[in-house]
Amino acid sequence: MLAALIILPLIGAATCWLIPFDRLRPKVLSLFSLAHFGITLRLLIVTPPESPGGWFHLDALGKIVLLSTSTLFLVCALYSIGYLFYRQERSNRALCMWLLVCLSAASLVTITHHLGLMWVALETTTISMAPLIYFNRNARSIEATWKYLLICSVGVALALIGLYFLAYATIVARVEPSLLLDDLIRDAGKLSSGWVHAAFVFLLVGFGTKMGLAPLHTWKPDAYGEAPGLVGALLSGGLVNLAFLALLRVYQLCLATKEIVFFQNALIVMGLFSMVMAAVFMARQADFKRMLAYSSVEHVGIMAVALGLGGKAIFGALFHILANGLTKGVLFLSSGNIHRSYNSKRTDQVRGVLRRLPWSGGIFLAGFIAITGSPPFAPFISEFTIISSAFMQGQMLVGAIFLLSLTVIFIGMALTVLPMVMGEVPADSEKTAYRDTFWTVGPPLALLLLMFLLGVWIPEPLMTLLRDAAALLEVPQ
Amino acid sequence: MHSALQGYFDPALVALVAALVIGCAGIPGLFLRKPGPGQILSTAATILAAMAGVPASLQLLFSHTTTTYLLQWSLPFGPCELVIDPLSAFFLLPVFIVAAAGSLFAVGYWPAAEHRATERGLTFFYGLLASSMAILLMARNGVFFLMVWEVMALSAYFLIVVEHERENVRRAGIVYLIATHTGTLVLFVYFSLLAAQTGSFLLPPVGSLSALSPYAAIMALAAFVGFGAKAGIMPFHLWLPSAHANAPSHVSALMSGVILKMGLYGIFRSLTFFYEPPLLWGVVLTVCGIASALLGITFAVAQRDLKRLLACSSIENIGIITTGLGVAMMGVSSHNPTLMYLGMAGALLHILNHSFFKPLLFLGSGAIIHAAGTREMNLMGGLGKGMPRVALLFLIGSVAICGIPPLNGFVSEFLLYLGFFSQLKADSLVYLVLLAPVLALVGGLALIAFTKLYGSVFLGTPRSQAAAHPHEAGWPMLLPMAFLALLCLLIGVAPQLAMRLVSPAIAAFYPQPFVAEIPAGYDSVLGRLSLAGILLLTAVVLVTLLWRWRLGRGRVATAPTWGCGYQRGTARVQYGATSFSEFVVAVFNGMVRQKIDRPTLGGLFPRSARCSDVPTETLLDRVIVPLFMLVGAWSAFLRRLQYGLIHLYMMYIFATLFILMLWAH
Amino acid sequence: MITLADQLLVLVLLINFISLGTSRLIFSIRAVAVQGVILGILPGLIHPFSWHLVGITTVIIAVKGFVIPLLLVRAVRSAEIKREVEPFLGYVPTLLLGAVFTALSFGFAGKLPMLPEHQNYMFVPASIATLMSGFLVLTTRRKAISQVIGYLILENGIFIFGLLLAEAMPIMVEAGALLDLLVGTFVMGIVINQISREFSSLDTSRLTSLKEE
Amino acid sequence: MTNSIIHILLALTMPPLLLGVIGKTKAAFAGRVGAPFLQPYYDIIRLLRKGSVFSTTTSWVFRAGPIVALATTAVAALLIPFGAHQSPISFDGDMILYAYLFALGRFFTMAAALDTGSSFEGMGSAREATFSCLAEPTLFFALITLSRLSGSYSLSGMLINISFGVWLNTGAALLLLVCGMFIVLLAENCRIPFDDPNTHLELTMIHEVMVLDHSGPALAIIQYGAALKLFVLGAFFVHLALPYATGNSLIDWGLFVISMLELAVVIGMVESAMARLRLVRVPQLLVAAAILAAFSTLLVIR
Repeated sequence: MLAALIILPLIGAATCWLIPFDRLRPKVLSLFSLAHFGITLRLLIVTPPESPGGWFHLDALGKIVLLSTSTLFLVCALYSIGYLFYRQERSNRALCMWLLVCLSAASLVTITHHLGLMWVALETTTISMAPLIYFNRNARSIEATWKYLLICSVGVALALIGLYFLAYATIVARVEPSLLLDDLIRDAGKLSSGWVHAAFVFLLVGFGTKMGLAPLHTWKPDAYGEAPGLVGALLSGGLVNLAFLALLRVYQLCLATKEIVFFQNALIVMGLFSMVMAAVFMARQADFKRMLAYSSVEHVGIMAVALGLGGKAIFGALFHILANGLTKGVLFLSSGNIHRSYNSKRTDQVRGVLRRLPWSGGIFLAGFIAITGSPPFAPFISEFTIISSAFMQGQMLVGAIFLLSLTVIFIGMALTVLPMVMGEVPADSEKTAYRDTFWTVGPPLALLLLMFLLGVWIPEPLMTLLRDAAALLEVPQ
Repeated sequence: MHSALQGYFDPALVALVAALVIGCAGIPGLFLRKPGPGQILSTAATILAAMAGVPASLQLLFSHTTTTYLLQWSLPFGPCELVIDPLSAFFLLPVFIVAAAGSLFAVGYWPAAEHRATERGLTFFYGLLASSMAILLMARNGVFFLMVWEVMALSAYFLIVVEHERENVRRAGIVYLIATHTGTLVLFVYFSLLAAQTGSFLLPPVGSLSALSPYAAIMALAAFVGFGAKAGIMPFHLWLPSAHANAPSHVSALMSGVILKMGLYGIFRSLTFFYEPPLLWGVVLTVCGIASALLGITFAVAQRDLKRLLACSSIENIGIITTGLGVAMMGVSSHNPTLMYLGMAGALLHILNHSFFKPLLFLGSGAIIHAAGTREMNLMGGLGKGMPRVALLFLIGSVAICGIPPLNGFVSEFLLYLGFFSQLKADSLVYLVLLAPVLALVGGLALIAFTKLYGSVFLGTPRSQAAAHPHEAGWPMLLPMAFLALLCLLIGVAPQLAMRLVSPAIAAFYPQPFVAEIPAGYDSVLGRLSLAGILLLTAVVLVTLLWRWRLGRGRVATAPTWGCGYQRGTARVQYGATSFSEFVVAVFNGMVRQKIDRPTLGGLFPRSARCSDVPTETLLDRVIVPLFMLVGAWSAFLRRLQYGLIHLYMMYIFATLFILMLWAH
Repeated sequence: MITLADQLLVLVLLINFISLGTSRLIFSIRAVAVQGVILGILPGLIHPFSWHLVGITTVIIAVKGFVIPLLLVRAVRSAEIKREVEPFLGYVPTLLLGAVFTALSFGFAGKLPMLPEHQNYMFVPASIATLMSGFLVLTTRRKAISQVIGYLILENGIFIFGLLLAEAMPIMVEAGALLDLLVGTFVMGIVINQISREFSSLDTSRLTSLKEE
Repeated sequence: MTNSIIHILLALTMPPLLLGVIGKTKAAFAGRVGAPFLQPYYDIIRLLRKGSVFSTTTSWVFRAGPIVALATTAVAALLIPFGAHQSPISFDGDMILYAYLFALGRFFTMAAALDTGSSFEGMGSAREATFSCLAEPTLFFALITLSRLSGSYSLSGMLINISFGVWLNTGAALLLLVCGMFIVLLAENCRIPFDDPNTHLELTMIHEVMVLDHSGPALAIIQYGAALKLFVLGAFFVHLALPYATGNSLIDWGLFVISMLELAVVIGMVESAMARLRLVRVPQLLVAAAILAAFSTLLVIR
């Protein structure tokens, strides 16, 4: 079962590579993503046994990330049917193939408990995304790709040396050298704090770079801005969560080694810094895709702060994995439609979207309302949980900075989004072939409805899943 | 009749169902292909629901019952209770009445046939807004409260921007949205702290929290800011005038008549949680309240836009209510039942009154705009001849809002005055009485504002072609206005009845038995008041009879107005809205600013020139917007960080690594 | 043996300084190639003989010593660039910084506990120093090529540390090393070619159109 | 009961006499014989016989103006105590009703003026609105002071309470109050120095210009209403300035009538002694009155 998660997408990638017809590939893509989604659901219901040696083990944390990633992939795959119909000028072979490779690697990240293997998988996702960012084949996209690749590779390399430190710590401590999470947690007490500290710092910076915590976020706006809408969705909704999962693993380790306080403080500081940075850069943002990128920076900041706060906020962080990831999907996919229709990302040219594209515009507007934490959408639940636990824990200052940056961000986004969607279409705006169709509007709409549903009603199984996951991250008294 | 109802079904359930029905009323219209039926359907449903909901809430009010339902939800914020107590029931009344009136008005004012594009959404969000307000009054779980609160705020936003092709509508919408969302974030803090105190998100029962705990002050402040931003109390009123002015009129009626009250409800409800509130709370409320009243009405006097004037006068009325509440809180903290009772009664009754005459006036303004095609009062005039019924109803509304006997506005202000004076004998809080002259000044200014409004709109001769041929509003527009006017007259002539409504709500604050016997004393006073009102009406009738009798004797001729010797007087030389208020605005210059441009006339035969006075929103234009600009410029400096140089980015990573290393070791 | 390994490590450090100090791209590419060869030899010196070891050694020497340099040299040739013109930071300051960081890394390594058998090697300081020099190159140079070189040096630093673990968890180390090589060579190589086709130069200071005004 | 009847009779019959007395006084000061004391009665009766002319631009609001104005003043007359006698209607807080009744009358008077569409009448109502709004606080400060002194919340209580004893105790406060209230009395009744009832230049008028278009019975009603207003406010003022009272009911009625006539004479003297103020000065004078009254309040409540 677990193996299927990895292998199936690879088969799909191979088929996409072999198929000669551009029209057919998106459907193949959707087919395999659908199968992957099915397997995911099956795995969520019947938990597979831990593999011998404990290399593969789908625990609650993995389940949450796997669920969000697989859902997002499915939606993006379906969207690609409609989207690529408007991008027939160039072959989509690379796109479909690398998407599936990325899916496979992503699943691997979620199910493995071997940090080394997880690192390899993460690196694979990084590489496999590079050609997708370069999909548009122009100067800007090559620049974006270059920055993305260089910065993320450096980050991942730092993560690697962090892992080496960890491994060496086990050797020094004369315990059985291993990078299996469970072994490490078992022997955590014996490891020498010097190496462990160094390891945590390098891992935080490494995975933080991949996740896009400020000031390591610098690749994000470029990559998100230049990549096609659905790639942006996958980057901000999928890969971010994978990196966050890696951080969660490190967090588990910290809990075991009792070095948690330093790690938590570091997380809070970097998280708040990310939110403030996002607030600064979102004000008067002239490019709505870049704005979304900064919003993604903001939300990884939120997740980091929540992780740092611990307690009830953990639940918020875990729920935010789903809420943020899927809402980002809504925003990026609809913004992709808007981009197609106006053939511009500049907010001074994109006006009156509700007039020209009632559906995409409405979805974009609703997504904006959702991502800024307004009920009745899912992000409200996670964000409110985090804020309230900040204040309940008496962390007034953290809560205050948190709320302040949320306010500024809301103002910034509102001043960008509302003029976009409202009003009349400027007379001189470019006429393009794009029209809202079922395949371009359906997927984001479905995600939006899902967000609304999760905002008012969390099904019991999901609730238990979240609780189990939170239990894994409890600070032991 | 209420006792008869009681036997059959549970009034609380009726109210709840009514609220839900109103919420769903707009949904069918979204799916119907033909534009008309959906609107009719939703209107019918809303009115029926209101007709069920009003008696239900009345019965809940009279029977002092508190009903609790437990909502099954799966969100991780503890149990979610829906509770209707007398306070909620009291606030439910305006929700049902105004919602029904507005939706009937919409049939004539925003007919689906003419507004195919917008009508569906408008109807839907209107219903959503009304029902969310009703549910809000029942919500007793902080998080659920917040969710309903935000649904209310957002649907109000979509109602405001329904005509978003117009620039100023968009601007009003953005300002409103930012204001309300900021307020909501402050409420996040409030409810979090509340939960931290009580240990659960359920709202605490009456008088269960100490007001002296270190967090209490922060909580009170957060509640005041968060709810005050919605109610439009003075420092937080910025969004209010433009939002109310630019929304469709029946929406403005609902917003001004009821949504503001939701903010006040939040403050009322929050104050019930604490026992022994410090005197300071009452003082703060009173000061902000009287300031809002005075400044709000001063702004209103200066306005030239019909609906802006009404919106500013909403600030004034909210201020009066807040003053009453503050006085009442002073009474609570100084253990002075009389003061508390009078303040609270005045505030609550004024809430009820304001939610009758303000919607009446806004609906009237809708009819006027329909007829004259503009909101600029300087272009109107003489509409009274074309639309006499609207003119009459509007006159009633204007007299009521000025707080003049024998209408309802006077009763609530009367109670407040009694409250101010009641401390004269006692030696504590005697300075409270100095509020009376200020309130009197406010009354005088209100008189100016509404004479100006009524005079420049309905009286005299038309000042523009647009206003030259007004048409009387249809019955769907007249009926709701007439109903509201009737309510105003009823409360004005029989204030004792109104007190029956108010007393149970007061009991929510101050559950001591005294609430039973204090009103008895004031009932007689109010009885005399109604007597005086009736006497006044009789006097009017008598004098009229005398006049008619003498008129019958002499001969009656008609002629043009005497021009005092000026033969070439045109409609343009009438005293317009701006010229009417120019004198008093000059007197109060500084409190209200105007962008005045006066032409300089040179030479023996100066060329034609224009002169204009435009009231400006001082705080918004001179303080807030520049502040944003400043922050933007400052952040522009930080934006250099993202300067596209990958080497810098590398350096950030390096630096982060380095700092963390130093921190770790 | 030990002394030899240490001397080689010293050589590695020297090469760091060379690549920090030189302005001619070809030269620094060659230097990095030599560094790669040395890293290939090192495992043979500290670990007992095994065919597995031979395999690793050959692969590493082949890739780090020959494949990558060839790729890079081709890129340089195709883009007709000889030398790194005005770097962001002059050569002398860069060298000084390199010296400082090397010293720092020795200090840092001193604070960390080691296995007795690794006690008298200078693996840790060398690896960290190399890492730092890699960072320095990345932050101070303009040309895309030199940034790839910087990345490679950084990788070498990591690899040196990996040697300590080579016997404990060989698979891990090899996987890491190979994956890095994959990134370092192929992907970046491809991208570099794309860049030189798109901009007809490898000057990354031209890649600054994406920024906040 | 008898007191109430006398009260109503006085209110019905006496007001125009005050106007007559004022006129006579002014005439005497000008060295003229002047019109007879009863002239105002003759005018009103004559007007009641005349026919009416209505402007074509007016609506029912115009006709309602004088009627409501008179009605409100009449009800106010029932609230105020004449002399040492309880007023027919008196309850806690009636002073507020008293104050707001005039507001109602003013609303309709101004509306009627605006209804004619004449620029002059609009101008007049604008001025009236501003001045009366500024006069409002003074009245309330007075009410506060009186209520504080008497401890009563009804006009009868607080006015009848004033006596020479009170003057001896709190003379300063009452003196300030008398000055303030006298200014308000003149302003509210449009006497010199605020307005000239019998000027003939519309540009300078305030109250008179608002009623330019009324004629016949309506004008009669207006004139009687104005007189009644003067009478009612005067009664209020007389309580402060000339608080004579003996125990005997009839004598007190006599004293009241006399003191009202004294008041009329004083007004006449002021009018003949002073000139009209420039319009821009009027608000300043009113604010000054408010300040005087405020001081008196502070004196008694501190």
